[in-house]
Amino acid sequence: MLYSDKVMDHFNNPRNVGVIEDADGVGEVGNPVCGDVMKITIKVDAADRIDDIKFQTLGCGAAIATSSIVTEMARGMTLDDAVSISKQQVADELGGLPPAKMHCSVLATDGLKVAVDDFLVKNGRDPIAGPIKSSDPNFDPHGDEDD
Amino acid sequence: MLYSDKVMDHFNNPRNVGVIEDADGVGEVGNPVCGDVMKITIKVDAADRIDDIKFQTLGCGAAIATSSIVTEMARGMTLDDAVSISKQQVADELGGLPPAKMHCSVLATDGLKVAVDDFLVKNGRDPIAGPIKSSDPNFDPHGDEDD
Amino acid sequence: MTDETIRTVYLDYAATTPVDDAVVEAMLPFLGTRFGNPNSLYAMGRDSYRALEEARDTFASAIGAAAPGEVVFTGCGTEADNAAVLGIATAAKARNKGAHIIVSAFEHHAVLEPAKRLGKQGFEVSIVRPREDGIVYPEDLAALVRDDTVLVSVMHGNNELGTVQPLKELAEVAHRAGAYVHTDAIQTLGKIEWDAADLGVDAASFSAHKIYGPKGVGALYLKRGTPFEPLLIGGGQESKKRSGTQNVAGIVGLTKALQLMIAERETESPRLRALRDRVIEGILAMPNSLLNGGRDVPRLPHIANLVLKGVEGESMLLQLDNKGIAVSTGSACSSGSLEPSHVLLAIGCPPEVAHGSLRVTVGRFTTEDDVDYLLETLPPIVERLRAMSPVYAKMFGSGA
Amino acid sequence: MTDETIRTVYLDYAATTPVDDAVVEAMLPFLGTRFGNPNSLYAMGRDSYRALEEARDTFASAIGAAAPGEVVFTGCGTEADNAAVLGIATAAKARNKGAHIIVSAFEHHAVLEPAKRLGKQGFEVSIVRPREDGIVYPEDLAALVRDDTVLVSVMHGNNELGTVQPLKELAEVAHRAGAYVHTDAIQTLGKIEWDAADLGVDAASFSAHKIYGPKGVGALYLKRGTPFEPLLIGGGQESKKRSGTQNVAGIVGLTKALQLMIAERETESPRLRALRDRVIEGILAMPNSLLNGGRDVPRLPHIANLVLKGVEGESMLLQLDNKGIAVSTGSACSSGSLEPSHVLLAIGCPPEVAHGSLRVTVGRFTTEDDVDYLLETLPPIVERLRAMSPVYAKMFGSGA
Ligand SMILES: Cc1ncc(COP(=O)(O)O)c(C=O)c1O
Ligand SMILES: Cc1ncc(COP(=O)(O)O)c(C=O)c1O
Repeated sequence: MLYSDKVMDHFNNPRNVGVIEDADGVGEVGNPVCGDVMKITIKVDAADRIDDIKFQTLGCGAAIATSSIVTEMARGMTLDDAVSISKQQVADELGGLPPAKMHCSVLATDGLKVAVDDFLVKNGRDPIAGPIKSSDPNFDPHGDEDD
Repeated sequence: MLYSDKVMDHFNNPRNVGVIEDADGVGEVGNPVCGDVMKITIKVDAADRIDDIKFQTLGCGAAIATSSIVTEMARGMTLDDAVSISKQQVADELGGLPPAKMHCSVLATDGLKVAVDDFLVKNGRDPIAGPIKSSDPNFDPHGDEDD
Repeated sequence: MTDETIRTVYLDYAATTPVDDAVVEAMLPFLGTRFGNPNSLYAMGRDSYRALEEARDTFASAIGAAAPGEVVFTGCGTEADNAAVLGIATAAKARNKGAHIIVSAFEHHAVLEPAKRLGKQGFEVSIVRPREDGIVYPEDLAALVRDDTVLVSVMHGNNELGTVQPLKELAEVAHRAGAYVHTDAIQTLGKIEWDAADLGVDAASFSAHKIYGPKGVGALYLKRGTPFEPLLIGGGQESKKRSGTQNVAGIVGLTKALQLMIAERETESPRLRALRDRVIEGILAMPNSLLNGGRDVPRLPHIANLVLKGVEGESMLLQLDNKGIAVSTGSACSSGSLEPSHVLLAIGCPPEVAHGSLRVTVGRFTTEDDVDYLLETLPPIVERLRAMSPVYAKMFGSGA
Repeated sequence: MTDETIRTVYLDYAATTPVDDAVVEAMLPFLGTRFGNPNSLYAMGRDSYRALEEARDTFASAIGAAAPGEVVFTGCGTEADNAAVLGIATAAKARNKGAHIIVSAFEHHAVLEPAKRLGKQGFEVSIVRPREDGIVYPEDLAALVRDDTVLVSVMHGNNELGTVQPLKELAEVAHRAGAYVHTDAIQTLGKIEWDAADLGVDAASFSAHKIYGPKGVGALYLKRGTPFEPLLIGGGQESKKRSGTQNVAGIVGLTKALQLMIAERETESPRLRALRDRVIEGILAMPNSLLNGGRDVPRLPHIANLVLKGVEGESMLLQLDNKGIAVSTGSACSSGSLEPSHVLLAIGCPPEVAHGSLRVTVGRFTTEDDVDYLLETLPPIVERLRAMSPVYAKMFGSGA
């Protein structure tokens, strides 16, 4: 199993690490029992665009790299575009992921979706991503490979 | 599988090869189908001792070596002693034989026994070795390993 | 970039070892002019045959076998494990001895998978659990053995924890029930004393590449009289116990490697223990760390397994790799499987803790400097990863 | 004495080959500094992993596989044969495809023994006989295939006779019946063209030590989608198809060896054919000799199998050995078994004739001089042995 150079770059130099203290939306997905937990905090501007985004991740190389790249991809996107980022897009953007690691990219996109919905719901609007299984603390991301 | 030096010596320089033309007794045992045929010819003196002995053998290294050593062992023996040479004695005399080759030493002692009985019967006396299975052309020496 | 570091510190000797120069030296003639097939009758074949049988003699007496014929050379440790578990159980069942086997929960997969396969083939499989200290207790085994138990397989030295099992006592328990005993001794061979007669086992597996020998060669000790159905079948080599043209160079290498291990053991063993303990002390001095397996149980000299709580093993491993340090982890992500190490789970380590395990294994070329470099390099990495975790502070307090 | 001859003429290249210097050269780094376990995540592991996967790529394209993942490296040719026959049949049966297999009568024991084992495990086993010319005819196979046939295993080039089977046609017959096709290509690889896609087989076995590579490494081609239950199980290496730490040095050696074979084939093949034919002509010029297998059927360039009637093969072999010549025989006595070569019996050679067989196989380092030395040395040996035989004159006339 080999990580691409781009995965290693994002793993070694993760972008946008941290927590936005006065975040507009927060998404936390995953479960320490599974070894992967990811938290995304976002600021949203008046035009429903992601203005700032940060992440924290407990997880393997792929989990950290996918978190990092998803924050780069999402920055400046509309909320609609952000929730439609697919796990395949994340993997492609990283120059591919080993098959056993594909589930990590789900976690990254899920975290973003939960953060967007959190913002929308807090502001009395309807969620657009819908319920995200991996935000349930009892959810096992590995059980759901073909998600 | 390794042959002892003594086996190789008897294989490379077999003693007493040939046929005694005016033999007193002839023993032929084995079967070309099995790959081993052995013929022993003997001259017997007035004191029932083996005076001269020669062999011909079609067979593997062990078959030739056991034939050769048996002629050396038997020369000068009384007929009674000659028929009681055991396959183990032959093998021991050669410094041992590989287990898969033990049946070859049976053939050598059998050939000798048949030759002795041939002499006795031709001279109107009772055979002392008794019927030898390997002198039957349909006998398979390999079927009789613990003989 | 990550592959070009200033310093390389290899601390994964339990995964594999460099081939000792003297071992390569011993192998080379058999990759050169002495290439005959040991099963051929002519001089070149006999030359290889003699080399093979000399290796077998040497190996057999080094492991305390009663006769050279009790040693069967194989293509790897896995093959030896598979052949023993499948071969003994199947042959014993065919002799109507029963169809129940017992394996420990923290066996290598090379034992667990054949046990599972037997389970599908009409065997009943019981699992004996090691306790939290990493030891399989004879009384726990005694509670499981039955009249129809044909095989007990418990590894000698565990490859992740380094804990050494009370094999002699376990074998006695199994033998009282009439069962045969196999042990995976792949991590043990050469590192601590290994005497088949004294341990009383019926079968044991070994692998060359764990003792500075080449990859792709192993050995199976099979006590005379142990029922056995061969795994590899064909030309009938190895006294019909393992067909396939023998890897003469590899077998000579394995044997040379074992001789070197034994020759150096008296001085090397305490040296490795000291290095290992230095690793353990150093890491235990870090916040929220713990040692896996009991501290005071019998242990192999070269294996230390610790947990850095709140860290995921693979990231830790890759960050250490960036600094030229090679170690191993029982995290799920490192293995391509989705579960953390079954060994750590077997001794009761919760998954969220097991993900943070770090196995450091020292060997012939490890120095104190190497260990100190690890102990300098590790803390900032762990801090950085914990700082990046959304849950560390919540779960374990600020820690550092 | 017998081991110290003036001249050594190795004419048993079908038994094993010397490792080419360039192959040893290619292997040495992996017995040296590049010792990482290819399954480890850190730089040293990745380095080995890359070497392993490069070897797989090279090997896969050299044999015409559709993808590198169709190549599984094994511990020997026997393991590849065993894994294919047992693994495909068992997996196909589990998918309810049937429980009938067909193997040819002159397969290597590494195929015949697993077929026998399947026979004991509820499979029905049919044997397709080669004809006297040493060829398995598609129509003879067609007469045996059935709806429930799951596997047909027919070797490509026979190791004793050198006859090459019409694999493409045989595979078509098998595939029409829905059976999978395995072929033992251990003697063929590198010697004649080998293209998996063109031949249309589903699985094929290879062994390094027949092509100037090291002993103890082989490969299994397994076409994507072919049902397969692995033989060696454990850590899940080789995409779960063959567990056990890979013999990286050996695998690199195997691949290098294959590359060399292919590079030289265009010039080497006619050279070997000429040497082989010189052997055949020379021996056929001797009284009471015959060639085994048809003269005009497709043949491997390196194998000549003849009979010297009225001579026992082992004695002939040992006498030649005294003169430094290494050859092989199908006599019963040479093998430790009690039957002469099952291959010769399969093509209808009577046992009393088969005992006198002589297999001469040429290779990279064989010269015309070597062959001439054999042809000078052999006649007096045969004469002497015939003269010593109690039955030669009777059975075959005075002959010489
Ligand atoms: C046709 C054939 N199949 C199988 C084998 C077995 O290969 P290995 O000795 O590498 O196990 C051989 C050679 O011994 C062979 O010639
Ligand atoms: C305890 C144990 N058993 C079995 C194996 C498998 O050995 P190999 O990789 O030689 O097949 C290993 C090492 O990988 C091991 O440490």
